Amino acid sequence: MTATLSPATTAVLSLSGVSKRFGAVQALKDIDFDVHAGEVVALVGDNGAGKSTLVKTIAGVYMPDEGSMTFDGRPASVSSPAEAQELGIATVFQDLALCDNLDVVANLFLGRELYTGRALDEVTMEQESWRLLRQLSAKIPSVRIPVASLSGGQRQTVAIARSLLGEPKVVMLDEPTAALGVAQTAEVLNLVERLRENGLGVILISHNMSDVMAVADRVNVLRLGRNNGVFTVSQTSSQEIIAAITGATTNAVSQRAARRESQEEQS
Amino acid sequence: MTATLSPATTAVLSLSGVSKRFGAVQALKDIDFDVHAGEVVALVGDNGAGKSTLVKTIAGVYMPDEGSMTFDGRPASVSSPAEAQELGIATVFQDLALCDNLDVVANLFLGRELYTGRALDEVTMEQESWRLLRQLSAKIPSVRIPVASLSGGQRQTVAIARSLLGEPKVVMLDEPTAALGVAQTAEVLNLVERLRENGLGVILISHNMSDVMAVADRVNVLRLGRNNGVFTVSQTSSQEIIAAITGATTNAVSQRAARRESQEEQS
Amino acid sequence: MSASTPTPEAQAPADATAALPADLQDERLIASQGIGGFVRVFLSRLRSGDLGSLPVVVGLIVIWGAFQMQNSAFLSSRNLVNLTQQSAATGTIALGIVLVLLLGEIDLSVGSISGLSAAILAVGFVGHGWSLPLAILAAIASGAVIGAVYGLLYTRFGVPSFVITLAGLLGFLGLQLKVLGQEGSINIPFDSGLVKFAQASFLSDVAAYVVVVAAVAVYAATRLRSNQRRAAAGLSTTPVVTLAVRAAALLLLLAIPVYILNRDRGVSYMFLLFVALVVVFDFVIRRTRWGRSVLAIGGNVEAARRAGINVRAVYVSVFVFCSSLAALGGLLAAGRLAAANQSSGGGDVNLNAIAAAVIGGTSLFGGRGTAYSALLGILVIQSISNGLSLVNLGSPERYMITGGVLLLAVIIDSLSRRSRASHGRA
Amino acid sequence: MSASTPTPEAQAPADATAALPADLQDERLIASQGIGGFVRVFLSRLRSGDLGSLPVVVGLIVIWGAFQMQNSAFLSSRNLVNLTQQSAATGTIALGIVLVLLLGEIDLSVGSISGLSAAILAVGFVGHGWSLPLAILAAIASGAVIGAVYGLLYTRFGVPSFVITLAGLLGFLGLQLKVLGQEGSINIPFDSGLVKFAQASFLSDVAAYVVVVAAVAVYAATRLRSNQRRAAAGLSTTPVVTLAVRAAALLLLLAIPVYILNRDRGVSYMFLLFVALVVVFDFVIRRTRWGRSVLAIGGNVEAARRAGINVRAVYVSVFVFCSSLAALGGLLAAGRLAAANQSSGGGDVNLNAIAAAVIGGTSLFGGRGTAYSALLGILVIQSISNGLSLVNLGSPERYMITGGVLLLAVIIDSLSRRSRASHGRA
Amino acid sequence: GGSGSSSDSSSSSGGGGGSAKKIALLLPESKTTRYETFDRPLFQAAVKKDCASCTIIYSNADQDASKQQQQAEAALTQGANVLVLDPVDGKAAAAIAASAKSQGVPVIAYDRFIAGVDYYVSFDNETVGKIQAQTLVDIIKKGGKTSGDIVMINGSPTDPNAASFKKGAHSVIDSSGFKVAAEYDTPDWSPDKAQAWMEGQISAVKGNLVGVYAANDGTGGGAIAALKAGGVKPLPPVTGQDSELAAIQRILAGDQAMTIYKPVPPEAEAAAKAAIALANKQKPASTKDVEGVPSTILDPIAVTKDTVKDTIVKDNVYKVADICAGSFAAACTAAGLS
Ligand SMILES: Nc1ncnc2c1ncn2[C@@H]1O[C@H](COP(=O)(O)OP(=O)(O)OP(=O)(O)O)[C@@H](O)[C@H]1O
Ligand SMILES: Nc1ncnc2c1ncn2[C@@H]1O[C@H](COP(=O)(O)OP(=O)(O)OP(=O)(O)O)[C@@H](O)[C@H]1O
Ligand SMILES: [Mg+2]
Ligand SMILES: [Mg+2]
Repeated sequence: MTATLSPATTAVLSLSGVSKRFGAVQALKDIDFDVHAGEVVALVGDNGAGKSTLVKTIAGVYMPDEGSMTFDGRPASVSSPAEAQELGIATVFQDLALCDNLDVVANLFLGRELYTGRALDEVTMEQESWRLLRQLSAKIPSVRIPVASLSGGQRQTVAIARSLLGEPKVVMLDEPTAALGVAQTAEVLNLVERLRENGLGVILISHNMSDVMAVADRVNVLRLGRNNGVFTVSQTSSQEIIAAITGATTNAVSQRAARRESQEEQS
Repeated sequence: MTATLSPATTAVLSLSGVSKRFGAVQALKDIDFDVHAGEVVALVGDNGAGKSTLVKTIAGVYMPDEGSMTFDGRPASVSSPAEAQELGIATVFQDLALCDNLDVVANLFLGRELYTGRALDEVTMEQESWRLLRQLSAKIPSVRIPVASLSGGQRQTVAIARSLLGEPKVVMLDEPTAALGVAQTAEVLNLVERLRENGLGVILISHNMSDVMAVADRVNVLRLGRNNGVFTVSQTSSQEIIAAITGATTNAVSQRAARRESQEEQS
Repeated sequence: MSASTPTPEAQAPADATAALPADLQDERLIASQGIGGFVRVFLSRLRSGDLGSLPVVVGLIVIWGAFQMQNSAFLSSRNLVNLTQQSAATGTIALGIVLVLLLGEIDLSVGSISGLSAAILAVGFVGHGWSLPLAILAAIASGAVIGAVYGLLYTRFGVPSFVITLAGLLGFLGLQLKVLGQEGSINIPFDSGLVKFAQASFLSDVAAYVVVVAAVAVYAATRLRSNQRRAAAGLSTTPVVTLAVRAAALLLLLAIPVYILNRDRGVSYMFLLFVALVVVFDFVIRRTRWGRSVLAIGGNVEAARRAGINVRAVYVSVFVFCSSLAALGGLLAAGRLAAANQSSGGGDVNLNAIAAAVIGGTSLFGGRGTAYSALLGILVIQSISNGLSLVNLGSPERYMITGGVLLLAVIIDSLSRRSRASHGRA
Repeated sequence: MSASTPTPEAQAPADATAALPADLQDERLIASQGIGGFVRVFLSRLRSGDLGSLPVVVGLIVIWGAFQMQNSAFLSSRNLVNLTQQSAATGTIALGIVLVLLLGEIDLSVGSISGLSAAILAVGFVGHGWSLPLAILAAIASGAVIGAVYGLLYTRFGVPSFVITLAGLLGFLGLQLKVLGQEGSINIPFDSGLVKFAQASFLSDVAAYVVVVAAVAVYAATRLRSNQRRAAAGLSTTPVVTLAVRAAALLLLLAIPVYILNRDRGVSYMFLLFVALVVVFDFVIRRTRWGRSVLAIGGNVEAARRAGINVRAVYVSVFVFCSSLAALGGLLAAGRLAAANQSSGGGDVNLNAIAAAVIGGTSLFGGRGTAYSALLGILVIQSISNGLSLVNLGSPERYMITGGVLLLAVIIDSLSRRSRASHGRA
Repeated sequence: GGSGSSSDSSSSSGGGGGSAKKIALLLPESKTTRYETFDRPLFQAAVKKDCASCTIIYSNADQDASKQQQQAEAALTQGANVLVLDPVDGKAAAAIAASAKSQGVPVIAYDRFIAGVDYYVSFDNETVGKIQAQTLVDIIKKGGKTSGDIVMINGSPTDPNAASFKKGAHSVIDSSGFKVAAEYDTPDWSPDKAQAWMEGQISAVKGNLVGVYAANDGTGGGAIAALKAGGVKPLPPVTGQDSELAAIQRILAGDQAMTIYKPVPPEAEAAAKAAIALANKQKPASTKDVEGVPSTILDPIAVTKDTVKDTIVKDNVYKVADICAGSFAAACTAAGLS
């Protein structure tokens, strides 16, 4: 396994003491987090642990209540997604954030359309869309239908393809493979590795431990809105990480595994 | 492994020759499909293969262009979700179909609210909600907040919990574990097994082969809107199924696996 | 770097949370038990802008203060009684609008329907000598029929309600003129029941206080009962002190206006009818399956359909309620004017009714709002119009100030909600 | 049962699809190449109800036929020229409404703004003796300023546009009365440029045909160029025959009306201006980044924000465009009437402008619609109104028939879309 | 009914020649009773009497100047030989008149003056205001008061004609010794609005109110409802205009002091005569010249309780049975109607 060691340089993105509260719910409390160039950091945690909230805070969708952020070594404060993009942060959100009324091409290039003269260059954009989608093994019959009529996995592929445009320094993928088929999932994992090779910092959120163990360098665990340990993949096992996620060494997962084993022994 | 053999009785739900077309896209073509009582049938296929379309056709969301359906041995034609529910078909849709403006309790009991006298029985409904959610290991801070403010996995848990209400004969789960954490996924798989033990027919859609192999009795593969083989889990391997899904024996998945193996050998 | 500490947080002891009610066990919840908790929750809601209708009330108070400074007659008992009288008819119409807005639809024709209903009543009662109950029934039934037609057109053909009701606005205005016929304007005798009800029927002082006390008692009893049941179900309860404070606040909130109104003619039956309708519809929206269905459809019609709700029936029933309430509002207006004429229901009745619902806090996009927004909204609108009629102003200034004050009232409201704007999901 | 055949479908040979253009390779796509394919696609769109604006056109034709049967003067050249003249002003306003509707917002104050703009022009030009260009500039600039204020109020305070523009409706009506002052009604001289432009300026017959031919030529050239580029990019192209058929259809669609209009006074400059605005805005909405942003915000404002679009700037610019177009519409109306008075922009201008946009097919909920809906919608509305003024009817009947015909036109439209209603997603 | 008697225009061909003349009657609004109820049927009857072959093109502009322009264009399209135009806005109607003239079609200004037309038949709007105010002042003085507050409920601020009524009324009241305590331009002539405003005035003006000037019967009715509900006793005199049936009933019942009766038959007849004459390229007879336009100016009449019998009943505007229906029977007997 090629566990690329995290470089000793300063982190490309680093958060410290970030808190975020929604009404009576403390979604994030004192979170520290960093990612280096050429590193894939997995952010894992139970449902509602605050992973997406953290991603959205970094992406400028939410303003944190407390805490600070540095980007490329300089203190940065992003108050809108546009600012985060300018810094070089590309994000695939868990809810995809697509415009259902627009077609695939329009969604892919939203906010960075190509021009010929005074009009949008629909031809080049369509050609480019096909290229990106093929690259992700997408099975989309037409790029000229509204994304509302795409299947769940097709929509997710479109959202991921968006992050391939532009030249980001950090890519955040919030459960990018949740709705993807096996082939598409493999392509996205390939993509993550390509991004790392190109020296980008990648933040990957996933509930799939084997995917996490396969591509991540480090794993950052959140639990009920708090940091709950950072693990280096090459020196840890999925059991350890699952224990940190659920907050217990015996849990539904281990119980289920145990039960199945005993059943198999009996049968 | 306890591969419950599909009973020789007639199927509780059976489709034949179902086709569905959207504009210029043939989403389903001549689909045959059946599920027996006490059986878990996995429906797998690539993104856009037509799985959700098939589920929605059964659930009365779409009317098929062609084809017939029998339920409990009798020909049935469902023209609305309400009719499907009356027959005894409960569905967890891939897009969850929750009302974002309503709170968790209201969403759980939508369409089958409990009453005391002339007013809704909010107390019993809330108590029952907590019970259902605990059962699924959900980590939801409050059931009195609009589901719009829940995390992706929390929303999915709510949608799944809905299907535990009422007394269905067939339960359809469209990628129920896509956004769930490891513990919640284990609980849902437990749930599927409980449903089978209670003699229900279960249709499970998933892209996760290990989950499919763990709980399904049969696997029905769709490819580009057509039937592409039915497999008995106890007599097949995931490689075989993946080959049927992608339509090729060498594919991104196998390539990726091969590459990683060779890398590990080298390192 | 690689030597990070993989120490999973020690699991919180199960007993620490087991003592808490089922709905307060999550450790991310910021505790809010007791009076202190109540105050803290309130402050946090204040900060986060989640204040329900409080800002509209603040806007209303600002408007009242400003007009009182202009003319001390504004807050006189007599004028406040007038204000209640002026609010009832359009308020009733606005209540119907709240219902359609909750569905995410609109009804532009409530003005015409109210005018038509007034015309039917006047022609039936005065022209044809029907009995008053029959005439009222006929008027409201015609409203209901119109609503049913709207509902059918909407559910059968999927025509946007904006266009259906725009057609209705024109069509029923025509019908109103037709029904009124030659005379055009018809007096409803001052000694008829309707006019008496709308102009000169007031609760006695004692009766008004009895109503107030009864309302507070019902409130307190309901909450206590709910507390009991929640405790039995292992859920959190509202502290009794908090309940007592709330009940006392409600008592004051009701008793003070009643006291002031009682110094003049008192609480009119017509206003009481309007308020009672608001209370009933509030209950229906919040605590019945039908109301829940309306909110669900307004939030996500496809989800509601997939939940097995009979979406068509709900649409039709809401349009029927809206049109019937509009017809009732038309009757109240006719009773108050003691006449039905060609301009009954015309002018800005439509816009005022819709604006009242929106200003009161009901969303135009469905799924969000309460019956009380009709009450609050119409009070804002009528206060402006009533206040300006006490100040001598030319028409241009009157229009400009009305617009300005309206904007101000809503900005106060929106300012306090601003922090909610940056909402996203999952 | 267990012996099911696990035979994965033989993989389609890669060469079979590689020959196809990149966007037609998916095997689920039902082929639609060539003329036959074109017809088949059309029929399938007909069945599935996805017909764009065709049903509105059918509704329009039905209305025209009906009125022609009532009075043969309806389709006379003279009356059709009148119809174009009557449509231009409100149509221009409706174009602005289309823009705000695309955002999912609304502007209720376009009537007042158009009235205010007319008042400013009249007072400036006639009262203060400004030059015509200066007066026009001042009037449109005031519209733009109003739009900017709306946009700022909306983006800063999050006040619903319904309420902001309701306040504007009242406020600017007041300002209009104030600006008109004592006189109230101000005539604009018949020999002034504006009145001449709005009443008596027509393209010569030849010029009109030149415009038609030029338009068709531009269309054909654009499509051919696009075909070339698509072919070069490996994408599917429209068969040249299909293009030729379409260009010929467009030629007929434009040349026949021009021929008919030319038999009377011809194509007026004012109508040409309106149509040109529609064409320009159609281009802007479909083919520029700004237009794409408007559609995106109307579809999902949060997604647009996350895509890095400057949402606030887009809101402000749309409100500015809408108000400026309303001001321009007010000028055209004033020019046509040769006067500005207290009722300029009043009456049903607001409702007609909004209804035109909606009837033309623009959704009230944002993200769906085209600039052409302003043109189609205003033609429907003005045809009804114009047609009815050729039939001797009392007001009640006229209102009722207007409502009925409106409803009918939209039902025709909706019927053909019905099958689309059962839409769901993933 | 009046609306049923319209002639069939679809049978007529587009041409304008021959003896079958087309006369267009363009009325301004439908929200007050008189136009649809009186002007239209009376005018039609008058035309039919003198010219059986003439057809009438009728339109009502619902208080919208540009709609009226459209209707005028429609009339010209249909080949009208003469326009009888009761303008929504007399000043702005100059454009309509001009375009008619440019096509050689003469225009009669009906009820409201339009500069530069061929003929003018009317009751003068300013005179109406003057008579309303004068009658009001006389009634108050008769009641023994020589000072006090009058409130004025004027017509719609967006109706140009309302300004004329207002001007006329002010010219009388301002010099009468009574004070105008407050005045209000009623949006859309809305009785509801008038009622709400009046209610406010009862609080604001208090005891000193001696009379209410209301510009028409609708707003007057609203004011009376407010005064009654507000318990003001005795009711101060309230004016009106239009002679709505409801107003006549109120006058008989003693709730309203007066209304304005414009004897429409002579006006309609004069207009019909002039229209037929102009259609046949003849010069109509005139009694007066207004700004160079040959005119027939008629006098509006104030109707009070005492004069109902001699005006409304005598001219057969309403049947006594209608006026005295239901609860108004007693008031009728008291006023000597039966
Ligand atoms: N806009 C919001 N308003 C209120 N509460 C919110 C909001 N967004 C998130 N929350 C709450 O914050 C907590 C964390 O949510 P978040 O979406 O970050 O979880 P997550 O770790 O991404 O979970 P999942 O794995 O299910 O996606 C949840 O309890 C959720 O209810
Ligand atoms: N409402 C619709 N309108 C048009 N096309 C649709 C619609 N719904 C589905 N489709 C098309 O039908 C095909 C099958 O979609 P479906 O959602 O059934 O796929 P799926 O197998 O569920 O995929 P996934 O694994 O991504 O969820 C897709 O190509 C999709 O674009
Ligand atoms: Mg998440
Ligand atoms: Mg799916």
